[in-house]
Amino acid sequence: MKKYDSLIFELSNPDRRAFEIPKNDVEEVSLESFLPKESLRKEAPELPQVSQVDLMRHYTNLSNKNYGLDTGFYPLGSCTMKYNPKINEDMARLPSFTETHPMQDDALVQGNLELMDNLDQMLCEITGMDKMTLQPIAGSHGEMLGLMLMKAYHQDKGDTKRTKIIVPDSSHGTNPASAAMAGLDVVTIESKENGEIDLGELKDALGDDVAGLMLTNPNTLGLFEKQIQDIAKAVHEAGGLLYYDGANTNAIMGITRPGDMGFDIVHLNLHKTFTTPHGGGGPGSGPVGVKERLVPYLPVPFVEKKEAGYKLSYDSPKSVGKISNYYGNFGIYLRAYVYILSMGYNGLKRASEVAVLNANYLMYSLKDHYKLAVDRPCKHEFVLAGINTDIAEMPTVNIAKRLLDYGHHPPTVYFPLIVNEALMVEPTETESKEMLDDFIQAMKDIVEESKNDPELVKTAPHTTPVRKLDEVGAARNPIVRWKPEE
Amino acid sequence: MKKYDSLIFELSNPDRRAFEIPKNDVEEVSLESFLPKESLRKEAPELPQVSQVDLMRHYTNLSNKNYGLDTGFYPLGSCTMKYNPKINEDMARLPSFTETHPMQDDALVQGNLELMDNLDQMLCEITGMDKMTLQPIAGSHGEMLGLMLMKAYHQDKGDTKRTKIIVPDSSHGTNPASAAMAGLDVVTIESKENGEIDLGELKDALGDDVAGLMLTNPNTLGLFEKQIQDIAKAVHEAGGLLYYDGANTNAIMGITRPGDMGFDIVHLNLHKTFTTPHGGGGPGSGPVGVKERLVPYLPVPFVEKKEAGYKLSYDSPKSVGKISNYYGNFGIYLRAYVYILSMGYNGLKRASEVAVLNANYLMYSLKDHYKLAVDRPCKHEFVLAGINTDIAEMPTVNIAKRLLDYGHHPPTVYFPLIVNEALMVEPTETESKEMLDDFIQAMKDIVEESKNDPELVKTAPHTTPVRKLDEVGAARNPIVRWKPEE
Amino acid sequence: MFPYIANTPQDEKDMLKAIGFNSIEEFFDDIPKELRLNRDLNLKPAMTEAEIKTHMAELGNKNQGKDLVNFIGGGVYDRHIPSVINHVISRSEFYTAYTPYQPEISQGSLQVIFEYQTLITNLTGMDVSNASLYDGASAVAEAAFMAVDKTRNKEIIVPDNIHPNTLRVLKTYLRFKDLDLVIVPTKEGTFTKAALEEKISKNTAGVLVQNPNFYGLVEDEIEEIVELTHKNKALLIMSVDPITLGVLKSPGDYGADIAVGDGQSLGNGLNFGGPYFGFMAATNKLIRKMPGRIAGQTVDKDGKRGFVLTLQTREQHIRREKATSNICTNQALNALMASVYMVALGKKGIAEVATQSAQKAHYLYNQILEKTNFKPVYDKPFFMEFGITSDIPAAKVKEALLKEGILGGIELRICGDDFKNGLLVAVTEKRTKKEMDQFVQVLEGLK
Amino acid sequence: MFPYIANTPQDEKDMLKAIGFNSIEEFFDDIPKELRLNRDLNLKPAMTEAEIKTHMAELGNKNQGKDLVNFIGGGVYDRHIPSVINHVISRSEFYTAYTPYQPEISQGSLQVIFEYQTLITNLTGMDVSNASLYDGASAVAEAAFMAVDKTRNKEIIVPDNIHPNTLRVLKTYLRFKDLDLVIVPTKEGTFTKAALEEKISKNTAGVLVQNPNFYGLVEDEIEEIVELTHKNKALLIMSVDPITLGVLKSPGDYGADIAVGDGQSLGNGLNFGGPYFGFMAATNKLIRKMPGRIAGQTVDKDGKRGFVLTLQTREQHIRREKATSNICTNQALNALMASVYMVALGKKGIAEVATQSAQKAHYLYNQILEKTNFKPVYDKPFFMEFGITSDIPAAKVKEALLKEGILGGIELRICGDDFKNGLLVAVTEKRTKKEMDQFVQVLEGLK
Ligand SMILES: Cc1ncc(COP(=O)(O)O)c(C=O)c1O
Ligand SMILES: Cc1ncc(COP(=O)(O)O)c(C=O)c1O
Repeated sequence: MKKYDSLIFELSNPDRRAFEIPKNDVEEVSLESFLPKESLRKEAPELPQVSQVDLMRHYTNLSNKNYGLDTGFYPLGSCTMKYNPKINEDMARLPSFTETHPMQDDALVQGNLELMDNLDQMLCEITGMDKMTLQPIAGSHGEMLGLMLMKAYHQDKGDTKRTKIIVPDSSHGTNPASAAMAGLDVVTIESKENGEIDLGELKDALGDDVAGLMLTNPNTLGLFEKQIQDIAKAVHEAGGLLYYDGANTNAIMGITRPGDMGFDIVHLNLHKTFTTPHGGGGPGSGPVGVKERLVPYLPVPFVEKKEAGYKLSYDSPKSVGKISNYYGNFGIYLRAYVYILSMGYNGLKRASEVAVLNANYLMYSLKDHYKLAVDRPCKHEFVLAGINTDIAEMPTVNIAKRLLDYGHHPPTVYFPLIVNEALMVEPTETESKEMLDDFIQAMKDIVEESKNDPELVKTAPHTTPVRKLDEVGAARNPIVRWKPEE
Repeated sequence: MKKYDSLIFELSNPDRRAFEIPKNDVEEVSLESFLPKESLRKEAPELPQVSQVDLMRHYTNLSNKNYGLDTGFYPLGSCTMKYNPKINEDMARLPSFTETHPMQDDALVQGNLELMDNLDQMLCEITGMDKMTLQPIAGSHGEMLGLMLMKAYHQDKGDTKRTKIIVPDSSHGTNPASAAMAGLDVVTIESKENGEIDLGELKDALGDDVAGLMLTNPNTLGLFEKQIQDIAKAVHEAGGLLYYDGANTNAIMGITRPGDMGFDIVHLNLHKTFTTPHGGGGPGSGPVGVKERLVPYLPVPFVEKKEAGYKLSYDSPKSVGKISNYYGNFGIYLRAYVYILSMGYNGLKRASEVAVLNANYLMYSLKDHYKLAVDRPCKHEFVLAGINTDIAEMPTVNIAKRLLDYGHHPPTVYFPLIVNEALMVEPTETESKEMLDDFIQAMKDIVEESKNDPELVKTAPHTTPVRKLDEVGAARNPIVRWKPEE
Repeated sequence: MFPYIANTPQDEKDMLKAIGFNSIEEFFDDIPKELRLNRDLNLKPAMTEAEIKTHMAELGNKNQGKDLVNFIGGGVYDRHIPSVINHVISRSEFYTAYTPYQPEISQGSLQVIFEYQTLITNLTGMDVSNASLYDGASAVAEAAFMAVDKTRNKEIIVPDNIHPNTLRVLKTYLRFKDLDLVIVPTKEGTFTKAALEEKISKNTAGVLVQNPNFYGLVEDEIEEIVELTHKNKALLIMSVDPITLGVLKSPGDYGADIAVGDGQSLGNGLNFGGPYFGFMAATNKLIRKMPGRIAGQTVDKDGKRGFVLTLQTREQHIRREKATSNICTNQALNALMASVYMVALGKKGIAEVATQSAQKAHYLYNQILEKTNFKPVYDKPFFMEFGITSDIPAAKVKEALLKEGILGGIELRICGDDFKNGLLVAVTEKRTKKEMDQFVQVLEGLK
Repeated sequence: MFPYIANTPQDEKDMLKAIGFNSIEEFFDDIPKELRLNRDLNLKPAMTEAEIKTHMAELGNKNQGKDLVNFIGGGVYDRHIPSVINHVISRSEFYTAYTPYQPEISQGSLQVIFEYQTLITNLTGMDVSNASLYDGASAVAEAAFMAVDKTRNKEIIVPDNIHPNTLRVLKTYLRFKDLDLVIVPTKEGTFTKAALEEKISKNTAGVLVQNPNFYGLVEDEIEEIVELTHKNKALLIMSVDPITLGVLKSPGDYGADIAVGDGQSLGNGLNFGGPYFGFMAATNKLIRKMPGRIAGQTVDKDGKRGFVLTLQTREQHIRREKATSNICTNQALNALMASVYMVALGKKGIAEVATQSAQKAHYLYNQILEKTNFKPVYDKPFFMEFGITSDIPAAKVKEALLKEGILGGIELRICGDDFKNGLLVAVTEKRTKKEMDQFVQVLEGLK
């Protein structure tokens, strides 16, 4: 409502304070008396000095320039932007959890450990895996760990030449990037037009140098890999392992399980399927589940249930070690735990069903106005190959920007890379029919506008706090911090 | 950012639920088995049924159409819109306070009672009174109670013909209205041009039928009643009492005290001077303090400190009784308590000083562009008598509406009634010089606009979620609830 | 120095210079020396957040309540509160706003009030609602004034089974306006037409019925009382627990003229007595007699729907001593909490809360009668609150319950010596079978 | 039925009909029968909010911590947290947003990142910062990869006095990329130029210094180490506790190439290990080697200042396996918490926090040495954390402290058998004299 364009540094004024700590109640000896003078800086770092009201107004006004799930529809494909329940936030702020230090003795954090153990079992049940680690801090972190486990497994078996990982070209960028982090060489295979694996291509790529295959199912186009059993068989027969990118779990909860499809390693994005909020870019949580034979390689520590209570154990000689400082994002997976309890077995299944219903409803309602990447029922998301060029011409980017004027967050654009002018739409189960209808109408209106008033669309957005931003200029001449004017 | 125009009723859809209670764990007997059928309604009341995400989005989007203190400058005269500290909110939500029932035994709420007793003493110290009651729920409620105390005092002294209360014409509307609630007849006296009492007029009005005088000091024009001692003397000599409307306490904390000026009864608006948030129209808290001789009439119960601990006592034969259900707005005055602790004696005084500095800075910076009601240093607020008509003509209402386009909340308009085209400006101490300068500039710009482009000003606001609203139409044909379309 | 004061000593200097003053002191020159406080206020110096947290934790720890099982009622109930409520009222655009005097930037608050009014009228079955009042007790007093104003009579009749605090507040309000309060004795706890007939007259301005009444009983002659009241040209004021309206007949169903009550039960916490809010709804013809704010629908310059405060000529800032009431600041944020509660529950949810409360209360009641020596205070249909009594003083009973972490209820001796050992027990949907069984067990153990 | 699922069975019917399907089941037809889960998931049925609150309270009550006095550090510190932080991050426009892919409606998140980057560079004295990384340990690993990438060498040198978990994480990351980790033994707890000289070579990609190191000691040969590292054409990575930079020389002051650390101390709670965030800042010439998001300033169509994600060609979604890192989702909200913290404290405040922490730590240290039989593990300059040792096993010492409500610290035996009875004690500005005196008293009482 209010225009607000200040940077916090521009508000700074010496002697202002937004917060004070209590006076020191011990003797104030000078730092030089116990620290070498050379170790001390000459002047305190330049942090802004503002009053508390200016601080609150600054961030309140900035928040008002942001669009969140609580603002409106957010059909960002692959990101599963579903409602973040408020009870999760309340539970995550209980001092009995927040005020525990990661280095406290196990006996003092039995509640935390029990929660971790319970969640491990729940996630195993949902995915059909045998054991989970909660240590990864995001999806990609889970991917990296999962691939490390894969590699560790082969190495442990003496199978050291398995350094390649097969990744379809439809995959998310984090998949190959995570493979690189785990020191694997990426072999990209072309997917079929519908995003499914080309079994022939796969078989050609398989060999005794292949560590495994990385996949998501439903695939990036929102379609179920019908040949998943054959794929699994082929990979396993070639001595490889199957890795499941869990970003698409919201399609299948209680319906089918990666573990049952033949996957050996799975990561989940709790900040997608399991409603932990995305925070404008994190924190997330990316637990990794494995089949029995991979359990020895899981990171330390893990929770053990003993007679005397729960215990964090580091006793695992084959473990890959650690990938993050403590036990992952405890405050985040706690929210996922609350969500799973809130939904129960019945609610989770219903969530997947309605997510799929909503996606199909959108897809079929839009199919005359936009090109479908594949005309076949989708799962929880689907991909449009841009506008229906029989009606009008308009690049996907402009359609997305014009949607902003209609009050909707646009779908994911230009991903997956295998579809031209892609618009990847994921409505999730938390949206109502009315909201979907409103979105459908907006999408259709934009097609009409593209025909009748293309300039209007091309110059969008018109109603946002800033107009279209110069991204090329930003990259060419990077200004990545504020500096006082000379 | 997003346009949003739905009423919650328009989102309703049977079978949707935003919240559920646990299943009944005792036998579900039918209500008819224990209640007469005639006492039961035929159908549950028509409350909307929405999903949780729709509920949150509805209120989030509505909030985005609101302007709060955390949004920007709010110089609403007489309302003391100062920053609402966040620690107050946190403390008010501590379960150890929120989860106490007003009918618990005193022994179980010793913390609450101690807080009430401490706050009583603090407010007495600040106002110079002898005893406070925290029972009034808002300022007007305090006024009503204060006048009841005044009346009870006279009646108890057998002085039953004192049924008149003198109220200056510059006073807030609640003053005469509260007098009516307390069964007193209002005698309005004209103030001098500067809002001060005309001692002659006052003396003429005084007599043995007068219960007292109701006043605020600094007065409604933000000026200190220099003759307050003479006024007090006159009223007291005539057998009347002096009532202090505490809305202007923010000018005088630690500087002077109503009790020392001769006032017998004081109410405070904790939701003004003491930073409890205004909530879009409450809850507030309006404690009333009195001098010793009025203590016997204070409402029951009051907190007593005994050997064995604090105790709520009802033992007060001359008490006026109760004016609200329990002990006032506990959760609100708790915030005021935290505020007073946060500021201390030194901070409260500094707050008043800076509030006065800020007001004078604004007033003198604007005096060439607007007419000053009185050209003399003000206290925490001041009144402009509209635009400087030597420069341009523009009704105050349009200036206020145009300020909205500049991102500022307008001052109070057309109050006090004794000033034509009044704009009553109260910046408070929590605003920075930069913010004041921004406001000054906007006010000056509007004068320029009024000269050069009066239409622009007259058709304001231009940038708000709705344009100027038809208030006359609303009153002529009141639609005060939503009804489904037939 | 002070986090809540923006301007620094340097700012002070610059500002004074700009307007031609030398010191802040000059602005206070007009305050006579004798009136200046020539010492510091006798308060502690400023405390930091950290120190305040410690102090408040210490104070809070002197209370007991948060881990106790609550069977205390008396108009204030321990219910399930949806987590969304706090998230909504924590939006600072709501809680840091003033009363919506500038509608163009206050559509949030105004629409909330408009929706609240609609929810309350739907709940109570009345035509119009205001934006909230202070609390349930003062709402009764305001309703009494409306009746007086409307009928030009001076007498308000109330039964003796209303909340004792409501009675206290009403007494105070009426006394200062020289109005008469007539108290009708009830029969076996309920208000009868016969009893009213003895008191009602052409001087009567209004008659109050509280349903369920303070003893938790469901009044069974309301229809007759309404009829008799109207026959005498008086207004019928009905005070209700809003939750019970999930299943009980509404004031509108009974033909009441004014419905009032305390809204605490609608998603507001216990908070040691406040803030809660009072609600008031009435028939169309009383709209201009109503106290408080009212929001109305209108259109803006471009014809777009919008909301404003309306019918303001009833109010103090325009009518001054002739206003319908002095109320200005009301309980807007609590009314918002209630709105969110009603929306979160919805039509089915509110019926469910009411039904479960009643069912659970009857479970406990039946268990007590079956297994213990306690007797009912009144053996009559009740909703979710009931009185029990025995040879043992209620204070002793409460003590025994407290040992097991239970807050047992309200000692009925506050209603008079007749109720010597009476204990008023409230059961909401939040109570579990286990908690109630433990309650019974403690009572069984008492000899 | 489910509060988080909007569409009802009726909606389902309408939607299916509109698109010409008969049942949701049809959308799942392509899943082979053998893969269908032909049973319910073995989870409990849905729980209501109320049941969840009870369950979570029960779990939480099995922890101890919230009322204990915390002297545990090891990179995670119990500090004063300004109340404004939670109010800011509770703005749902921040916490319910995705990564800001659509800048026109994400200026809030983007400006927050831009400001965060500025704050971190000001704090560390470096040129550029990214938008955050997972945590301090993985930030060290990412920095190691940067050094490898920049120098094309394969060896990372670290002293043995860094956080043992950082070492663990680094080992894992390096091992899978076939990179070499060389551990330099430290002398009396600190990293010396002489020790480095023995290991550094033309194969070295990067050298890590942690200051203060895990034992809390302030490293005193950093300048020499930086010089030596640069002479060998390797990069110097400095891992720092951000609070200490309120008074200690920054990585920029020392001429480090990359500064990393864990941001927990900047206004993030303890949270049993997470979420916290890792920060990373570097010199200008490393900007294109950086992992993670970076926000940059630009202008919109109308020339107005705005912010976007920039230099994205480094990132996985464009460069895939050639990206600088796989990181996608980072720790944005925690970085926002840190920003609010740094703004709330300001230049003076952060110096004060650092100073008080150090002063209080030295008070406790001196009291212990004076009054008890405990000896320092290292008798060298430290900042706010120090090791003490005695004849008594550290576990026993902790036990005695716990009896008085004190969490005593970290048993140093996790760093090796040399430290058998060592206890690492951290003191922040939050600790009071009273708490420390009690700590000392317990130690005095130990025989
Ligand atoms: C298909 C897919 N895989 C992996 C990821 C990576 O997850 P994260 O962002 O948590 O690292 C994402 C999300 O960005 C994704 O959509
Ligand atoms: C001067 C003055 N007196 C009294 C009041 C009444 O206070 P309240 O709104 O809390 O009833 C106000 C505020 O509206 C006021 O400004």
